[in-house]
Amino acid sequence: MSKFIIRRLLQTIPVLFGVSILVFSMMYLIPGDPAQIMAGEGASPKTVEQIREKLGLNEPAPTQYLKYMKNVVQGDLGNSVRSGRAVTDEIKARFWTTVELSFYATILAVFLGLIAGIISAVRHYTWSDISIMIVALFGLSMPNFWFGLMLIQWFALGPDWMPEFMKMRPSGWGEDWRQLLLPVITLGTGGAAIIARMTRSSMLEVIGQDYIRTARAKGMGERVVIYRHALKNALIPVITVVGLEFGGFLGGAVLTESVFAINGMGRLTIDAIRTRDFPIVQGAVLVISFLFVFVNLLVDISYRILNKRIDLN
Amino acid sequence: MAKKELLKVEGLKQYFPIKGGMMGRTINHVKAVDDISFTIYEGETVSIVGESGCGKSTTGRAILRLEEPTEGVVTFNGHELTSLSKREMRKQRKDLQIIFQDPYASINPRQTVADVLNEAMTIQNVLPPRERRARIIELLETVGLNEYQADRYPHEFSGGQRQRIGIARALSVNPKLIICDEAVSALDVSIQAQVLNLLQDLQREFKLTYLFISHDLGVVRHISDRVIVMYLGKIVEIGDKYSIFENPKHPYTQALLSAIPVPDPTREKKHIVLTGDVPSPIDPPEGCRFHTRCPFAQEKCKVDVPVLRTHESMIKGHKAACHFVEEIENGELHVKGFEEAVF
Amino acid sequence: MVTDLLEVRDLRTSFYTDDGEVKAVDGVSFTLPEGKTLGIVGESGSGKSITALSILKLLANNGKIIGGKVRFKGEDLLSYSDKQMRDIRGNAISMIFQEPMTSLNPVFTVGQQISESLMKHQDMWKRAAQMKSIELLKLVGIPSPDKRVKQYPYELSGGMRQRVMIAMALACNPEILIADEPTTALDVTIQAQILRLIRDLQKRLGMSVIMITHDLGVVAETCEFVAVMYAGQVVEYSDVVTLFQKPKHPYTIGLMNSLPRHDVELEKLESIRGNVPNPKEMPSGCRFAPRCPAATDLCRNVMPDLFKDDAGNDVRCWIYSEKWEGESEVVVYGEKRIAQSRGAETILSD
Amino acid sequence: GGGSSSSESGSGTDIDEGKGKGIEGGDLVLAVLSDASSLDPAGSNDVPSSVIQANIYETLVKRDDNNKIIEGLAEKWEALDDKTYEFTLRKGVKFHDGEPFNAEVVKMNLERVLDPDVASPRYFLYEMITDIIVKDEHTVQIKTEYPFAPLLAHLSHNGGSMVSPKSIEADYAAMKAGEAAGSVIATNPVGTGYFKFESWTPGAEIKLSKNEDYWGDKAHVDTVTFKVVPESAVRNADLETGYVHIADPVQPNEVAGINEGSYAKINQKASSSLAYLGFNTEKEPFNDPKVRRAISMLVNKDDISEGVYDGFGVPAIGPLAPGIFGFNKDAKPIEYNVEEAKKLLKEAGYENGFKSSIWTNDNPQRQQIAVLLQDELKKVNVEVSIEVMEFGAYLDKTANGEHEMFILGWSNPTGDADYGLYALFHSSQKGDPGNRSFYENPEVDKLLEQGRRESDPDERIKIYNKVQEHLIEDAPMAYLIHTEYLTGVSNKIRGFSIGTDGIYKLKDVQFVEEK
Amino acid sequence: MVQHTPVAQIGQKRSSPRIEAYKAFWRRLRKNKAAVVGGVLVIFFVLTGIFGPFMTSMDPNTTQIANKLKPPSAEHWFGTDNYGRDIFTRIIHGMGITMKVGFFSVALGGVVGVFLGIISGYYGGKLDTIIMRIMDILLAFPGILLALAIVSVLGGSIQNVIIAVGVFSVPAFARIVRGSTLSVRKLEYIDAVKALGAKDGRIIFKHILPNVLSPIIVQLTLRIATAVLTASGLAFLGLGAKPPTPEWGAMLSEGRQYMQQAPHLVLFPGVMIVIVVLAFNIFGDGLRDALDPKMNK
Ligand SMILES: Nc1ncnc2c1ncn2[C@@H]1O[C@H](COP(=O)(O)OP(=O)(O)OP(=O)(O)O)[C@@H](O)[C@H]1O
Ligand SMILES: Nc1ncnc2c1ncn2[C@@H]1O[C@H](COP(=O)(O)OP(=O)(O)OP(=O)(O)O)[C@@H](O)[C@H]1O
Ligand SMILES: [Mg+2]
Ligand SMILES: [Mg+2]
Repeated sequence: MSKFIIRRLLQTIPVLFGVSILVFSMMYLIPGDPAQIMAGEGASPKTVEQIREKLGLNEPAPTQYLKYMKNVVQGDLGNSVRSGRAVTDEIKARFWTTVELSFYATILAVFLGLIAGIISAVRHYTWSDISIMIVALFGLSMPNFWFGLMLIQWFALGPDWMPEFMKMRPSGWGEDWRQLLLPVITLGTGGAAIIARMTRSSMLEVIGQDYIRTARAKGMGERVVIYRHALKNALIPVITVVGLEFGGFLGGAVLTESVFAINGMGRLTIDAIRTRDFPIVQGAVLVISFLFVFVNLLVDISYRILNKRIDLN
Repeated sequence: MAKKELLKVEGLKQYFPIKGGMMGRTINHVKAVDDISFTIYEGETVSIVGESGCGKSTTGRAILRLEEPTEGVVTFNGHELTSLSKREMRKQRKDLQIIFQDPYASINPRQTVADVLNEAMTIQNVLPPRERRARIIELLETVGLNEYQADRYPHEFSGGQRQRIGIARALSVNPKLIICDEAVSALDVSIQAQVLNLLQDLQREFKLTYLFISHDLGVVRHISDRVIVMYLGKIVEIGDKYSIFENPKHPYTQALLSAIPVPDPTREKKHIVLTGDVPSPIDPPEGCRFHTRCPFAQEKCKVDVPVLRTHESMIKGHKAACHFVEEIENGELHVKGFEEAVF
Repeated sequence: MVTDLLEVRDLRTSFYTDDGEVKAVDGVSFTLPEGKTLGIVGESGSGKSITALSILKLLANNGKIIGGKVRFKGEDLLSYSDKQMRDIRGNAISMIFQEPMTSLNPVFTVGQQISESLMKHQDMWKRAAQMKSIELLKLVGIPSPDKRVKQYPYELSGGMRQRVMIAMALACNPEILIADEPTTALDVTIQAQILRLIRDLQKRLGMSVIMITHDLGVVAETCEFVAVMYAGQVVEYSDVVTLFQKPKHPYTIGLMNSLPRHDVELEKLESIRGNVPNPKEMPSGCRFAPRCPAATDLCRNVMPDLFKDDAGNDVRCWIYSEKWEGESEVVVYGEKRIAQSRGAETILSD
Repeated sequence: GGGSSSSESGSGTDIDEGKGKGIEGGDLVLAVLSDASSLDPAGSNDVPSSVIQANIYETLVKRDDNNKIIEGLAEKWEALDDKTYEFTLRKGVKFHDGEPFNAEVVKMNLERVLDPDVASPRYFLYEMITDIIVKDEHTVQIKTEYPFAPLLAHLSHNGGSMVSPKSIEADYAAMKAGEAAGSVIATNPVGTGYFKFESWTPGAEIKLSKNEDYWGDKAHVDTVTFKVVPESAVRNADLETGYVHIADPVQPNEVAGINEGSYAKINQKASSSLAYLGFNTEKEPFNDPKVRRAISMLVNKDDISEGVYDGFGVPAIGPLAPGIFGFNKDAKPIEYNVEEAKKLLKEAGYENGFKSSIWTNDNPQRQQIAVLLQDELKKVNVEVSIEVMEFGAYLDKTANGEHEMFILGWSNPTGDADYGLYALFHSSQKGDPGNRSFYENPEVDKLLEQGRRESDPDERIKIYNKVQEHLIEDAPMAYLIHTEYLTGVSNKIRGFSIGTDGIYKLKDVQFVEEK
Repeated sequence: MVQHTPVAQIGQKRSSPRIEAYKAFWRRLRKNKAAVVGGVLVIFFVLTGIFGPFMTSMDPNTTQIANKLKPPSAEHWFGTDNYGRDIFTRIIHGMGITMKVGFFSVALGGVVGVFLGIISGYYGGKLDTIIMRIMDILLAFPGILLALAIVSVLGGSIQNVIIAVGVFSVPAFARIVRGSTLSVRKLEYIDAVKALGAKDGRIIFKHILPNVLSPIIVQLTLRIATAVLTASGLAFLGLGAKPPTPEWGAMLSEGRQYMQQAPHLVLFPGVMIVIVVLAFNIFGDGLRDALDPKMNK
């Protein structure tokens, strides 16, 4: 097991390496000069030149890349062009916010998704199944930011008769539980829909398996058959989806973070792209990608725990 | 009788790498086929029998180079297949065909029967396109299907009929040798008989040679001239049908034959029930590969690899790979941990 | 006297699919005497498994038993409630399935899966059930059972898994063991091991066994009685010796003839022409009529009942009824049979 | 002093009217659009950073609401010759860390901005300074390379903020150790202002607290928190729900809604910035002033002001906003006139119109202007497509002259005509520095240079009046509008005001007694 | 119905066998109510996208400041926006654009992804490893950032949004197709044509591609839904279609300023996006069921 984990961790290196090349060339190709943006309006050419010199932007791209990677390998992601702070610090300040947001959203998605999916599967082709799946489809089809804005309209501002304590706080993260609810719902809804659908189809598949018949042939009750024998197997593909969703949340929280003024990785990256803060973009994308790969590793491991048959090679 | 050698397999090995370790290196091999040699003469049917995973299919696929063999030489009709370029090999494929086990998986579900046959002829450029339709009808009739079925899709046929389509496809390029890989195993007995009869009729009509792969000894006895018994990637016994079925020499062949239930309730039958499971082809046992389950196994068996050889009690061409053919024959060796049972 | 532990009469089971009703089982009757082994043979799709599943009422959602009786010790299981059935399943009647690879739950250990029925039916505690599981594994001949009990199915070979299935089925000392093609997925040498095991256990524990198979060899070697199924119906039911020595139904005769055998040399196989009918488009008369060399208009238009003969064996064929209109001596696949209507005076009834 | 006297903006209701009496203390929260990039005065050149810096640091001189230079950390100043200024510093001023403020500190600070190793983005504000001479503890002289009239205005800019000497030393030490310049100051800014730096969570919020030892009148509230809330609707929601007391900016169309509510009022303030439609004067057909004038005539400033800014803005006459030093209030703007435009285009040979494009960035108001213009230009058969670019790319491409028409803005943080004209129109400033119209007029060049060097304010005004006339005549750009700063201010506070450069004056803000 | 062999029974009642095979598929599809509803909606939207613009009486881009922010009325069914443009007209004109973004981006991602997936699955080995690692990289790379970068480089326009969304759906296709290819490749009919001497091109295009088509089709419809959402997300970040294009995402993003004052500005484009995405999702799901081999037998 530990050997497997080490191997998988090592396998992430080429992926991250690829990601770093991709980000670097991406940033290099994007028009826009960080020095110019930093200097702002009216700055003289000399000012811009000084800044460019300081940032090492005059060097050829491969040199810049190699220098950058040399530092990355030593755990140094460089300094933000704009604020001058270490990229690691900038990321640290936001990292946990995004992870937390994604985590709660995942919890919500899993909780709602599993319940809905199981009910749907057990009662498939009944009205409850159909209505759950229609709701799930709605969840999938809503633009995230639009949903978020709608939530703010309804639950933060709310109608006049709504009691004060029920009004959720529209912006921010981490000071107050009432700030958490709306963004978590916004981000988690799509995931819940996907998980519900996945759980349903996976459950239906598993319910048709021979070993479920075996369990029934042993005289087991429906509850035991569904929740013990079927669910544990059905969870395996669901976990993959959960992993992917969590990973997706990390990168995809951009919109939610913008709407709810949450200071997370997504917004950091977008802002950094806007201001051509290359080191931040590189660092953030690397971290997000790493996390994504890492979450998938966790998924693989839980695969193995849940279903020993799966050949991880 | 001067028999013409059609297919000669020498020292064939097929190892499949097992990837693993840090960077996906090859850490081991599945020794699916491990150094086997045999010859097939024109017009005969040679069967390969053995338990699941002993390398029967792999042998067939390696001959066809559907999987490039690890080692060994396959000579067909005077051409050394194993050293041909891919292109030259494509030409040879006209003479070498294969029929598969699964009647459902072996035809592209999106092609009509006529498409299937037409494609085969196109690939090998068998006939001018104008004449193909007529040939397709002829082929269908040969395998017992009707003209009006030519434009049907596979899902509209039963298993037995599909198998006939597979046979027609193989025949469409006028091959010399057909490898039948479990060609009737998936069929019901009543249908199986139809297909077996068809195969025999075709052999007579077109002078076909069959390499017949099966684990069903009833079928094998019915159709073969000679039989090869494989165990864990190696040939343990080879001989004509009568020698194998009436006078098996290798303890494995004996056990195999006795393990098959006989459809005759009045017949009291002794079964040699082997203990244990077939070992893995990844780390096959040293020495004789059968020694872990062999009731006669001796120390020597664990060390020395037996070679195929003949003995005075065996007729010409009958060979077995056992160190103790004589001793077993003479009753000098005693059964150890061996269960003989009457059902 | 042999008592009938299980009696199935005119069982009918249908599936309701998008394309309409599929009469998967449509007139199955047989009896299973106590302590004996009954073989059910027939081609793929003839309804063998559905018959077994109907007995335990384990059909898929779209399946329904629409008629017949299943009497177990005189009581009709078809009238049992779900709860009552759960007490029967795995307890009085156990079943093992064809595919040992897929019939065990991959995420539970062997021990957990065996213990489960013990805990349910015998009110055992976890520890006790675990101990019993080990014993059961020993009983089915698994070496070092105390280790195996903690392993997952994927860690076992096919033969071992099938043994685990058997151990699971035996856990609560069932009176009937239904084995649905227990060896088709296994190698011949392993098959021999398993068949012998079932045979031994039956003797030791005094169970009755229903052995479902399409392999006549297995039937010949393990069963006392045989029901031959064709297209959802039992076409012949008799003791094993009679069946093999003098099969009556043309289908049975054809089946025997088309069997290649490794112990005797056959010149040419006598095959049954045609195909098994599509379950959605069953012939209106005798279901074998389209393939039967002796079929008459009667056969093609009217479905025969199961006729019982003196020896208590049944056959579903007009030849053996007084209504038979054809030749008195019928030759089927080279075998002669005397039709009942003219040759004999015995009047057959159902 | 303080309080908002929004005389020029013409609008401006007194938002403090009818509010209760002020009380001391309390925690003030502002929701702002973006985070500061650096709290080091030498480390950035953006408004969000300036807004915070202005509350922590002070400059030698300050500007009043009419952009008149008033005293700051310097009590007195005097031009010794046209290249030398002498400043007499305020006594008894202490930094937040207890360090005294003196002439040496002034020298250190200015030298730091000029240090190429620091590579300050605000270097250009002071690049003409050659020497900083410490005369005595409280007297300092600044010498420039050439006569530079707007020097005082530049010193009033946040770039001239005074940072504690200890911090500067620590920062240089850190630079030696391999850290980036500003790494110490940016994260722990120490000034002399009425608020002290408390904490900064990058991207989220910056917290300041009252400086109890401030040399002048002290602030009223205990703490100030600047929270970053990028979505306008959410800022307003925060204001409405009472989590913040000041929301900035408010979108023009949202003003009415907020004013109608009972929780907040909008503070309006004319800005010194300019929104303009630029022409690439090096490209056909915009190299022809007739075409430029014609298009300028098609700009319906009323529609823009009403339609886009809901009336919150002053239609621009020329490049300078009213209130900026040098503003020519007598200049005659190009009026909206479709017929005249057609005539001009005919003269220029574009009777049948032409095809062109308008570039802008992802700023909603600019996009709206572009859409309105597109519609207007159809009237003279000029078909334009609108290209919306991400800001960085936009700046880059317009600096390279790849564009034809473009919409951009220019703000004026020094309140001086030089800042508002030189970079935009001097031929030496083409591209990056600001002249994205690639405008070149020797006459204008000469005047602009004179304006910088002339130390007599009246003379300067004359020069700049002339420049503006040229610029209106030549129309290198169509001057659209001077926007207003619209800030949502909660009814719970009073005393808020904002400068023409967009900087909040928080010293006088206080909570009011609850009624 | 009294025929002698069942073979003959199937014989007579059919005219063209090829049509028959598809009929079976249609029958299953028709039986799936969701698929029918989704399909009808999709067709309706496509037709509206193509013909709708010719049928509206107003121009989507004519501004009329005096008439701005009018709530829905008989004259302006969906009200007017901040320029006084008729929202209903804009929605109709935007339909085609939304469809275009959906179809073309997915077509782009699909073609590239399917190609890579098939090559990867069929040849295996090093090529497979390389392609799949690249897909991993794309997958690990936050999608919206990738799109943002592409749009930043190429500028905001419908084409570039299509490219951006297309690129980031490549890995999804590649993975699915690779998986299906791997399982199809193992089927015996592939070996059979190989044994007949068929070249790789024939095997890939004639035998593998048609048989991995159904998951691809399903994925296409579902991805169209995702593409529409992604495009609107880009618009929200200010990087969508260029104004005054009536792209719904852009309308939504512009309208959000007026949310309190004139909620219909965000309501209609938002609801339209939901409905269109929903239709594609429902249709995709229905297709999946209809194409599911388990439903066949
Ligand atoms: N492509 C492959 N990669 C790795 N191992 C393989 C491959 N093909 C076959 N093997 C292994 O080689 C061995 C022999 O396989 P083969 O299919 O030849 O057996 P077989 O005798 O045909 O068995 P069966 O009767 O089940 O068809 C088996 O252990 C199998 O797992
Ligand atoms: N869930 C189901 N829905 C529809 N038809 C079904 C279902 N299950 C079984 N059938 C049909 O019922 C018939 C009998 O099936 P059954 O499984 O009993 O055959 P069998 O005799 O056991 O065959 P085999 O030897 O292949 O196991 C078949 O035609 C099958 O297609
Ligand atoms: Mg095989
Ligand atoms: Mg069955």
